[in-house]
Amino acid sequence: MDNPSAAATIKRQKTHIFLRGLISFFGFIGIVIVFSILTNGRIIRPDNLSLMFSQVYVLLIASMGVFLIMTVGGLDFSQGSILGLASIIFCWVSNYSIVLGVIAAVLAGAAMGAFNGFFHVKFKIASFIVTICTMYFFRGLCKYITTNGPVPASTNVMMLNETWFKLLLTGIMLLLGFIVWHFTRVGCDLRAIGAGETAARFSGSRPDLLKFLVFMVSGAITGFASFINVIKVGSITGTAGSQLETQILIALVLGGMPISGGAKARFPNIIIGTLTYCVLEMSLPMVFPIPATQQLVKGIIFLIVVALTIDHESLRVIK
Amino acid sequence: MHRINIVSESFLKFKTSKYFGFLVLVVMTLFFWGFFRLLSPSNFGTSRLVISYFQTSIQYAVGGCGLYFIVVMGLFDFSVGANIVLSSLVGVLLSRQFGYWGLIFGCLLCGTLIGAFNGILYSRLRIPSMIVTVGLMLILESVANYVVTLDKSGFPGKLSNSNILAFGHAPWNYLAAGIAFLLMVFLLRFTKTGTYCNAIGSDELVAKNMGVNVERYKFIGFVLLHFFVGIMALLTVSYGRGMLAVTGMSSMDRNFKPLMGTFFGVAFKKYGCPVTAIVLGEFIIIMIFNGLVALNVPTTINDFVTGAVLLTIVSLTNRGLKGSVVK
Amino acid sequence: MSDVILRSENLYKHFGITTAVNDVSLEFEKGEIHGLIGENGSGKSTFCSTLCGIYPISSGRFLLEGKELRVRSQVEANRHGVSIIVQEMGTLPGLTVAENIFLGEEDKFMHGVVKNTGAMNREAQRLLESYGFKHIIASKMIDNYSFEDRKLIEIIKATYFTPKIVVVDETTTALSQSGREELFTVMDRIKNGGNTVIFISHDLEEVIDHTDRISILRDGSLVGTVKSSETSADELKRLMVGRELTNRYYRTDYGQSVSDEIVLSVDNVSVPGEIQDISFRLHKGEILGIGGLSECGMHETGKAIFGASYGRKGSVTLKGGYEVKSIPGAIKHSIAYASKDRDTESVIIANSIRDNICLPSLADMSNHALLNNGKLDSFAKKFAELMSVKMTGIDQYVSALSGGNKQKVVLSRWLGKDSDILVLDSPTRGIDVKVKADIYALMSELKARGKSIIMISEELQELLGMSDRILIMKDGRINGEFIRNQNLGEKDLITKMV
Amino acid sequence: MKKLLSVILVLGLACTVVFAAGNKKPLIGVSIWSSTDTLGSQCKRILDAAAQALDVDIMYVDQGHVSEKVTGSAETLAAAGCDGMIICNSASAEMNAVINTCTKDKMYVAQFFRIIDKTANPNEYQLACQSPYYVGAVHEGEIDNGSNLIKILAAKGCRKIALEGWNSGDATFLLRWKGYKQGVETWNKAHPQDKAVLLDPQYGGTTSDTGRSTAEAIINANHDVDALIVAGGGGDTLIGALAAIDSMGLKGKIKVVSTDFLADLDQQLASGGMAAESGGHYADPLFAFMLVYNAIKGNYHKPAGSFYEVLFPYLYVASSQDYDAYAKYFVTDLPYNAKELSAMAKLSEPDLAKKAAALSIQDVMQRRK
Repeated sequence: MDNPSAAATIKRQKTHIFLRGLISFFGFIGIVIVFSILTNGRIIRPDNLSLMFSQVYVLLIASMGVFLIMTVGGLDFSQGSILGLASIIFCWVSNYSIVLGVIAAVLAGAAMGAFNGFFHVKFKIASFIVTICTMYFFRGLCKYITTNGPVPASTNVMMLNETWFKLLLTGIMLLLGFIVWHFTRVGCDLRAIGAGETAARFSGSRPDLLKFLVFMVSGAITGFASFINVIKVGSITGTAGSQLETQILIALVLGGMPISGGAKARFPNIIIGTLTYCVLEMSLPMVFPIPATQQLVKGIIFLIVVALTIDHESLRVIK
Repeated sequence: MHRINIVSESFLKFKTSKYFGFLVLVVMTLFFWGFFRLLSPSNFGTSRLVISYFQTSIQYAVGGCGLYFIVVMGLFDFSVGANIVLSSLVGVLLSRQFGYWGLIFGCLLCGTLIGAFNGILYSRLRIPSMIVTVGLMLILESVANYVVTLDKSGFPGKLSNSNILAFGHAPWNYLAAGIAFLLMVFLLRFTKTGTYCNAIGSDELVAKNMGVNVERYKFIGFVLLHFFVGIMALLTVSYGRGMLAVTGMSSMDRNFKPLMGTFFGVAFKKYGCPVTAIVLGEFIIIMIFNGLVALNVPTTINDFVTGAVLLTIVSLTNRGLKGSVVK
Repeated sequence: MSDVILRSENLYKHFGITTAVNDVSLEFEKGEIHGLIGENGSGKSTFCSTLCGIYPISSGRFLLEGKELRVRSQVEANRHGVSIIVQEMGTLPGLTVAENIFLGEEDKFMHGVVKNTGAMNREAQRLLESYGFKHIIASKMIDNYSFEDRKLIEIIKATYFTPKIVVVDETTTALSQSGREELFTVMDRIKNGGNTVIFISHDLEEVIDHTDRISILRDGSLVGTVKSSETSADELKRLMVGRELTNRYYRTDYGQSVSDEIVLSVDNVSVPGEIQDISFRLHKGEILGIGGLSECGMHETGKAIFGASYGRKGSVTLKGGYEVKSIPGAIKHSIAYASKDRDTESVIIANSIRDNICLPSLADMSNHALLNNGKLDSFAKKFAELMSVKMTGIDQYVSALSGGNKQKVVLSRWLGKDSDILVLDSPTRGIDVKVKADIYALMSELKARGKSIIMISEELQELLGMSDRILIMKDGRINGEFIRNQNLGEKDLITKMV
Repeated sequence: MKKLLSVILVLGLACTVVFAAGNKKPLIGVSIWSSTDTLGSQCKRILDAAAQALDVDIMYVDQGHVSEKVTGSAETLAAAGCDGMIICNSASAEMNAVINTCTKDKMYVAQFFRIIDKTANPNEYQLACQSPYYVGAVHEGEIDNGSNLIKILAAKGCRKIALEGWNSGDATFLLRWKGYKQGVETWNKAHPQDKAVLLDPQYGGTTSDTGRSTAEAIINANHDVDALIVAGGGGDTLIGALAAIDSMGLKGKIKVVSTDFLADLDQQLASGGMAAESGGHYADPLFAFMLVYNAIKGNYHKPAGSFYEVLFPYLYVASSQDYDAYAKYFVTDLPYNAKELSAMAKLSEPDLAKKAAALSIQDVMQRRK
């Protein structure tokens, strides 16, 4: 209706959406400023940036996959295990050829993701239940394989441990992700499914198929991330990638990603989120010498950022 | 023809009764028992061993009961593991002065208080439970590390004094767990809480319209969850004779063992025997673990098998309907 | 026995611009069963919803035993002795039968915090048996019982506390014959207990047989009240209809022939439990109306044509010989569908107008799978403005729009897709007169452009006013067919509907 | 509520300014699996003492032996502007990235509890030799330690020996495991008529409850074991294992040896809960710390094409008397007091190595006389 009150609400909504787009960004800036002061500007010293980045790569790439899953309203707790297992497979194959290794890792990741997707879509089991099961499933394999010692990668892999190289790969992945998200119908479809699955179905998108694919793709992406992970680590133990899923969750939420997914999912959520997380990871130890304190502050900051940035409109029923 | 009808009729009647669910559970338990028993008759599943498996499993079952309240409402809580650690350490700390009373009330009280805290934060901040509890998990974990430093006994966080270990073995651990299970049954059957939690779970808005105070019962859900977690902490710390304060989210692993039991419980909800399902579910999982060791399979494969079994059971029981929207 | 228990005084209920209940003043007497009839959208359900606090009253008031009754929720209504049995499901799965019956009313079994479940189950069982539903066991999970049994349980939930007023809102449609008998005995018992039943139904015979008095509503206003013993189905039908057709915004052309080119043929389509063996043809440039009562299966028919229903049998074939099996297929071959349930099945509430309009056309607008967002914006803008959607911009969320504008978004989506066959389910439901007019105009224009439209509607004059041909459905089957002409009246349709 | 939280944040950050106060002291980072578990907290204790004695700032990063966190910790410390770091990595291959980070950021590094295996990881070894910033490694003779424990057990008449590790594939565990196997071999060579068997390891994690359930599983599966080796895991695993044996009423029947000292070891030894213990190695990081400290001070110039290697002795405790002494000088007190620590800092590398090798309960007794 065109009565003033409605118009007013519309206005409010518009400005609100606009602000929400930025608020997590402000959060990021705020945290950077606060910690540059607390660390006497150490964290923003140029030579520290490369160090900072080298922790971003894996998280950033893996987050892209989970971002897609969360957009359709799902969750994935098997990411860490997928990373571990894919890394192992990469290590094995890398002894023949690194390129083949990357391909194998991506395929393996895709397979594991497809496994999740299959159970989620075919049997209609909540994604977080499925992925908690598969988290154990994959982690078990991972530990079993490494029983008699870490799985080493081919030694030339370590040669690739160059900032520019990792930066390049991450950049490419980001660019690809951005293009797919913004310049294909995928972004539109996924947001629609997240916002209202039935309506999306009646508008011609295929929720089941897309959900399955999303899980598969995110697996593949994590598979690719495992390549960079191995570049940095060199050999894989049974614990490789533990808690990655939680880090991703925290990072994305910090980036302003609505946990219920839907139309408010924005690509920058990934970047802002992971950067915020890594800034915290890097600077907290500088400020607080004791790990316990570091974590306490991390927790408090996390809650505050979420409390300030969370968007209640989109959640009628808060689960 | 007619007789067949009667038979199928009565079978249907039976199929919907709670005894059916109970039967299925027992059969499943027997199946896994028999499976490993056959493979390694010498060193698996004798009565003595079964008892010891059961002893191990009850602590997780208690936690599973607690999680049931939250999970059935469609919420989740990641701070369970961290709370186990913190409550245990508080219990140990108090036990230095007040012996058993300190231990018991330390665990239970601390647990419950944290539950209330979670509940308040959840309903006040109106943040999805999954997120808010991740934040709390980080905080509780680190607080636990401070609590340890308060313990000047020289055995920080350890129940070194051998005359305070009663809850680590029969009969006291059975007693504590038994009380927890009975309490659970009581809550589900003989209070509004159980009913309302289920109602909220199946349709929050309808429940609201029927006059259920949703916010209030979500809060109660959190408190109950962490009260049970307190009991679990008591059992766990006595079982392991000490607790280790951790950092870096490693307490997360503690969330999942109880959760498995909860999955069983939710799966058998429609047969009206969730508690039995939780207890036997955890028992099955521990049995698998022991069975693998008995077969001299490295325990590293254990997670793999557990995951597979869980997935099978969940996909057999928790399926959604065609066209239903599942996130 | 003629002392009034409930009275409504000059009751109004507006939804936006539409007036659902228009100055209704009614009296209900103690110990009577009072029928409430009227065609779809005549406001009888809305009237009862305001009584039970499901909707707030716009103006006017209810007097219960002389005291003003203003309730905000069903629970409150129950407390005042007013209860309702609704059309759709009102029980919660995952709870036992007893828990469902006493949900929100446990207090009578509480000793402090302790709930005497035994007593509760026994009480529930006693009720079940006193109502004669012996086959239902109180302690069992409600999940184990059929839709019909759950309805019976609802009846108990609504009546066990001997309320003064019980509203039975189109419950019978969900029940089999035996179920109906059960319901009627319950109603009689309530009546004999000196309390009142308000009985809403489309089955006129049923209403005449089981009520003392019948009030007829039309377009939200009261037509009159008659004694059941002194009336007949035909008289009631006359009263229900007999409106001067306000057809200034309907089509005025008559007797012009429709091309006999068949664009869509539906053959023996069935959906388990919904529709049986539906067959018809749709011609080029034809507006085919499908009417009937809400539960007659016409809505499912629309879904079935669109390839959206599960477990569909039979075939839906297009001119080119393409068989519609899935929604994407249907859309690809230019079938459009606007659902009756607009908010969950048509528009994505929590999404922008832009995305909502572009979604079906994305495939067309992307070259080599690449989208040009500028193009999307202009596309969305173009059709939103073509339909003159009231919005601040295409980034606005649909949730902020009025029903009419939501429907406009849906239509502009399909205009953008330029579909040849439009399946419009209740296109003007809950929409104000002005937008209605726009939509009718659009339909005529589309027809002129040779598009074919299937209009599924519960509003008879809309069917009469717009369609070249009308199919009337009843109990999941096609029960009659009418060709457009002036002297075709609502009465003719209703005879086939009920 | 939000306001309240914000207040908390402000307070939290306010108190940080105290820490944040700029400083010119040398800063040494510690990358450790956990600074809070039994062994880890002991390490932290002695390192803090050393830092205080030498007026050095020290900071900790817990990496939980998760490979990517291990390599990450080096970067975090470098970013924090550490002049040097000591690290306990989980797999040798990680050192590649770590050393590169250190070289790039001119941060000295030394390993504790660990050394790069020349044969298994030649490249990392080479890298370590070449890098001017990789000072060296302090480690125990894990293999000898392993075979020693077996010797003790076998001597006590144990013939079926179960093995409980913590995480699969951990570098240290693999070495110790190798040691146990060697020990068994040598014994069986010597006594072909009554051979001893070593079961495959099961993994009990690093917490006491998992430790107990795993131990119970092992014993349930093999009721004829007469010895259990708890290879390590920081102490809690051992506590759990002992609890298991105790609750099964097998105390004393199953001999337990381990490489983690317990706070209540004396009772355990007295009551027969424990057969023998090697340990006391929590002072190991101290020497790594000294290496790095001197490297920063410029006192040490690492041998070209190689690096310092300090072999740290295990202390063996087999009786409660031994332990009382240990408790006196290692638990309630530290093996080195401030004076000795600052003196130690002035030693040359070879003397430092000697000092390390000399550490024993008796050694401390003499010094305390």
